[in-house]
Amino acid sequence: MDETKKKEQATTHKIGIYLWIWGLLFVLSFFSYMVDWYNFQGMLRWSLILIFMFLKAGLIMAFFMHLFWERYALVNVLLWPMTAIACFIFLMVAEFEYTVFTRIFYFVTGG
Amino acid sequence: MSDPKIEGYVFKPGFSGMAKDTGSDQTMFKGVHWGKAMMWIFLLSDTFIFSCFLISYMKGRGSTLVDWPYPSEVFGLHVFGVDVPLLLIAIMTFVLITSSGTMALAVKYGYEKNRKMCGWLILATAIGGLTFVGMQAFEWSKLIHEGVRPWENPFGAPQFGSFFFMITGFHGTHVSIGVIFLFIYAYKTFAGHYDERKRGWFTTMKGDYVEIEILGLYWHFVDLVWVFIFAFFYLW
Amino acid sequence: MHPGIIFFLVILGSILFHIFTPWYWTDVASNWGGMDDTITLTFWIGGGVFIAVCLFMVYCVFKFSYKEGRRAEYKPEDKKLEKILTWATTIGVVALLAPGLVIWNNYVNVPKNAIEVDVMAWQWGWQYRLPGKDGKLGTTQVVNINDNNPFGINTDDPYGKDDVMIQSDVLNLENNKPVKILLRSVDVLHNWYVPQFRAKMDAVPGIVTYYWFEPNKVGEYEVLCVEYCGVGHYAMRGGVIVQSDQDYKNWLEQQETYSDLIAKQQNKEINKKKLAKKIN
Amino acid sequence: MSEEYNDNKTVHAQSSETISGGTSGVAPDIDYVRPAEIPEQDLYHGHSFITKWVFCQDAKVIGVQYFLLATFTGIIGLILSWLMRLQLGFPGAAGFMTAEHYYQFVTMHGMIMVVYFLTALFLGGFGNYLIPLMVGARDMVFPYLNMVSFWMFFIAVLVLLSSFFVPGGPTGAGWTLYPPQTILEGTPGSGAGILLMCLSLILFVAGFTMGGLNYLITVLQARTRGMTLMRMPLTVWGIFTATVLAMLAFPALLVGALMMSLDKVLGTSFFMPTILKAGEVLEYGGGSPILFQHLFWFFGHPEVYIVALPAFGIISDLISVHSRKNIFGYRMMVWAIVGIGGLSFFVWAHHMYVSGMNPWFGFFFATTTLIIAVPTAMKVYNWILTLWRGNIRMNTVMLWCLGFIVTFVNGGITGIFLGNVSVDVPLSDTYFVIAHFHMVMGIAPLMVIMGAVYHWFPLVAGKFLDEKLGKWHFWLTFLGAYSIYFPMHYLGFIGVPRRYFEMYDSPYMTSAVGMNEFISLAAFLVGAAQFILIYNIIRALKVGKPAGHNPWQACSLEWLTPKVPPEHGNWGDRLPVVHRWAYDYSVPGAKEDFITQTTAPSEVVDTGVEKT
Repeated sequence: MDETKKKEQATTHKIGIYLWIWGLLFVLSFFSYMVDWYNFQGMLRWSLILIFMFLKAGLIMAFFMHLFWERYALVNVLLWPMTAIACFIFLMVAEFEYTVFTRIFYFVTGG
Repeated sequence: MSDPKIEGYVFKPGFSGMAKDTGSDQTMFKGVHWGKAMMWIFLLSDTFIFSCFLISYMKGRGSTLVDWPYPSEVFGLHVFGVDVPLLLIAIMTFVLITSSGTMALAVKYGYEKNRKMCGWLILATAIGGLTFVGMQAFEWSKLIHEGVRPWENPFGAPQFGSFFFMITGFHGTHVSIGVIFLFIYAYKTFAGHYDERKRGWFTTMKGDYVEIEILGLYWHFVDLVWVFIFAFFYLW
Repeated sequence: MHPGIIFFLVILGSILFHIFTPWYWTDVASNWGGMDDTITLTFWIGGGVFIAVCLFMVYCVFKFSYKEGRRAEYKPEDKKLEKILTWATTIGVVALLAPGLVIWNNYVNVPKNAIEVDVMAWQWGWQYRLPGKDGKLGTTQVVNINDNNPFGINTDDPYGKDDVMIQSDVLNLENNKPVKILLRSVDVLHNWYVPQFRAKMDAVPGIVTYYWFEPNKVGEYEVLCVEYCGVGHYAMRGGVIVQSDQDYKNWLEQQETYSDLIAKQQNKEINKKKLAKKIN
Repeated sequence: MSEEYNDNKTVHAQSSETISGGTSGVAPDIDYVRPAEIPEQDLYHGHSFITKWVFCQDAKVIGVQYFLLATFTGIIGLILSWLMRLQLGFPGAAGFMTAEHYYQFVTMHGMIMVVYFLTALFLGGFGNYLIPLMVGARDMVFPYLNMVSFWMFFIAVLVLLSSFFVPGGPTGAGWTLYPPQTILEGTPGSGAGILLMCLSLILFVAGFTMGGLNYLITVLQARTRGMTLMRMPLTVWGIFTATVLAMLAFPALLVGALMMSLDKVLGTSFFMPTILKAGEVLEYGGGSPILFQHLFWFFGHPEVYIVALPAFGIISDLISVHSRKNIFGYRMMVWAIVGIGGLSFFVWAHHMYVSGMNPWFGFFFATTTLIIAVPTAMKVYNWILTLWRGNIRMNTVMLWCLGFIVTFVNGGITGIFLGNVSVDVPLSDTYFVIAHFHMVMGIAPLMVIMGAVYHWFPLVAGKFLDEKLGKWHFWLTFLGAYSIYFPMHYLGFIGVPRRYFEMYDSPYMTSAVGMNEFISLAAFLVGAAQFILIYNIIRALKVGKPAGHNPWQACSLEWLTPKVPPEHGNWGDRLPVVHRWAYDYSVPGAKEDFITQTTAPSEVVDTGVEKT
């Protein structure tokens, strides 16, 4: 791996990019905190929370964890399994809605 | 990092590069150190652990008919006579992101073989992590003082306490382990193990600054998980 | 003996066993005959594949047994054959899946005229509740359950007052009338299953689950618990009596309702007080 | 531990001059293989008995350790199954057998066989031994971690077995551990038993993660020169994909086990709704038992394939070697393994059709489940098409392969019954299910394990196992096991529920008495027959016929080590260089009926070999 090292040494990223991302993360965190501060509710709150969350997660993964510069072989291996998680989330949303429906219907409201 | 140079192998970009890398002999992740590949796969597995925790939390919170406590009040602080929602959490987030940034720079200086800079940055990261753990301990003790327990809480659904302590506890354990390793690696960096290519403990591999990047991946992952916990536990 | 012969006999034995088996399903006594038909269809397609694959294997074993000096065929791939086999399998699978999904669609959509039956399970027994004149069951809560309110009916729910309570593990049903079984459990998982009706579903504490069927044979049936529920699981039985229209009505009239029970309790209380007064 | 490493093996290929399969002189262009990307691995060589055989860092020794420990727990599982069958066939014959004991045995039998026997044996045992050899590595990439992995497994087994000796005994909740009954009175071992079970599982997962990272990185990053993914033997593909599944599925089990322990110890209500027990309302409320089932089966279904995929891979290699023919449709086989593995994360709730989950899930899961049937069927076709026009050696290994095909197809077909949602309704929770999964993930993988033992024993020990004893072993096992599980399906049809301690007197169950007796007798016989193998192994170690190099005339790398059995470091001075896939059998025009993976193209130019 010696020759690899030499190469990488030459192409480490400029410090500016790290500082930029760092700054952006603070700004985004501040924004998501503001969502709570201004007490947004409903869909607006949800979408804002999720947007800021994914932006932050994406920035950390892409630049701090260097995924942006990694080869696609690695990136794809890491990201495709998330479809299983997505499926799990999607189905569990349907599941808790069903659970809460039966609970309300048979234990509280009836009729 | 960017494409390494490999004798007899021409890199292709994008998806065709992916097909070529996958179809080639010896390695699939070209130029990726064994330890780094291992850390990535481990983090993938760990992602599934945290996903299962958060999915359970979503299912649990969604299923209960008892009102869920209002997080921005529960986690609020009373400072200088004003109620500030989520103040502590905001500071914790700030601390963790700061430490993530110093870690990223440590990795950069590590690859540039800047021993001093790298070591100090790792130390700064470790201290950031320690602060985070300390603040979490403060938050736990505050909640316990207010009567929140894993099995009950005065604000509403008992699952609130259960999931809160379990998930933040699991995350806090990750941070603590990370802090321990950060201190060890800070020592190793200052002692010059990576410059001298000294063998590590329990391994036959020679010391290399790539180990800083591997630790960095773990640390950024811990930060990443916090992003999700912050969104789903404190803001939802 | 050549091993191929034994393998052949195993296949033959399986077929013969299937044809002559005395162990086979009980006669269906509900509308779910379609499930049996799907099983039969699966037997034809799946069994056919099983026999074909195994016989082909036996043939190969006979035909291509090791001979010194003979060379096997060298053919890494046969795209065309693989394509044909993939499509044939896909068609077979679709043929099995389609009727399965149609029946499942029936299974989860309960007919409007179905009578609701509340089946309450505990370790280890059953009891049942039928709607009263209003045709509706009252809501329940586990915390309400006590000696005076064995089903935990919410006392402020008007629909609950006339509910018919059957504190026995035997349930009577009217023939040719769809029933919607509403399952609930007060402690652990259970499952209310009558093999002749084919249908089943777990009773889960904390929620209410359901399924429906229409009994179509008068008679007595045994209810089994088929979801493991602790040491008494194997002994957790119940019964169903499917009756004709008139018998069912007669039986129903003799059953106690929740308001009867409350009245009885109140009488008891009053009598007790009277008694206490007398003694004093 | 002394810090002495062997550095002199650091042969770094500096130039493009390649080393081709042992030939000397200047290699022609068609033999060109890229130089090594990474320097050679340093290995720690043990010196004392402890570092060589106990805390050993050699993957081969670790593999054998895994194999032996898994077999030991497997024998415990076997004895438990005997006790269960004794009760079912001849109720009351064992005087001490109460319902509590019966359910504890059922639970421990299931958990041991699935996790501590099959998973550990296939991935820990065969994985450790074969992966480095088959991909041409000197060892696993992280030998120390690999060693810790085994010892974690060891502790997990100790914790599991210790639950037999705590008050209340081991958990009797069924291997699925469904709450709420798992942690409530009324279920045997609901105190210490279940906690030890959860702890043991968590330890197993932790240990397995260490091993699994090793297997994955070794396959991905430590293959030898010329070894592309599409030249790997299917055994490696099977174990590799199974390990991927394990890495992604075990987290769900870990989370479930942790949450259940908290429910038990701290009184949280993750899985516990309001519960009325003996007239008292317990201090639980609002939890969801079905959540645990989802977590469990999100792990549990991939777990089925964690056991099945290595079996698929190994059987492909065994059939190919012993029919002297390449595996038919290698690419299809690889894609089928990968496809089955990927799909297995989208089908979990087909175990829960009648669990009371959202009824609309039935449509989704029935469809995804039956989609899996297509790649699985393709694999079966390819196995029998490999036999077609082969030159089949009817030895013990081949017999196990044929036994596998029969039992696997049988179990696979009954899987289609259970995967199809409305067919599952009458059959679920009956003996049909038991018969199905024992056939498909009990007997079929066992056939593969046995075949693999007879196949690779000459490599591990350098000696052949006895063929005659092997054939007895096979026929007793195969015919016995088939006559246990084939008739058992019909018990399910008449509606006999599973997990019944006693059948009592229901009319359709009394008719099953005779069959139960028969099944029990067959079970005793099959269990006893396994001791033939143990005798055979001990005998072979003492007086077995020496095997020598490559006794089966196989192509794959594990047979091409300079020494048999291979020593630590596997390859002597030079790593092998691979030029072809592992299946060049019976190539027209070739001198022998096999061309090893290391044979350079220039040596076989006149033959009809295809480029792979």
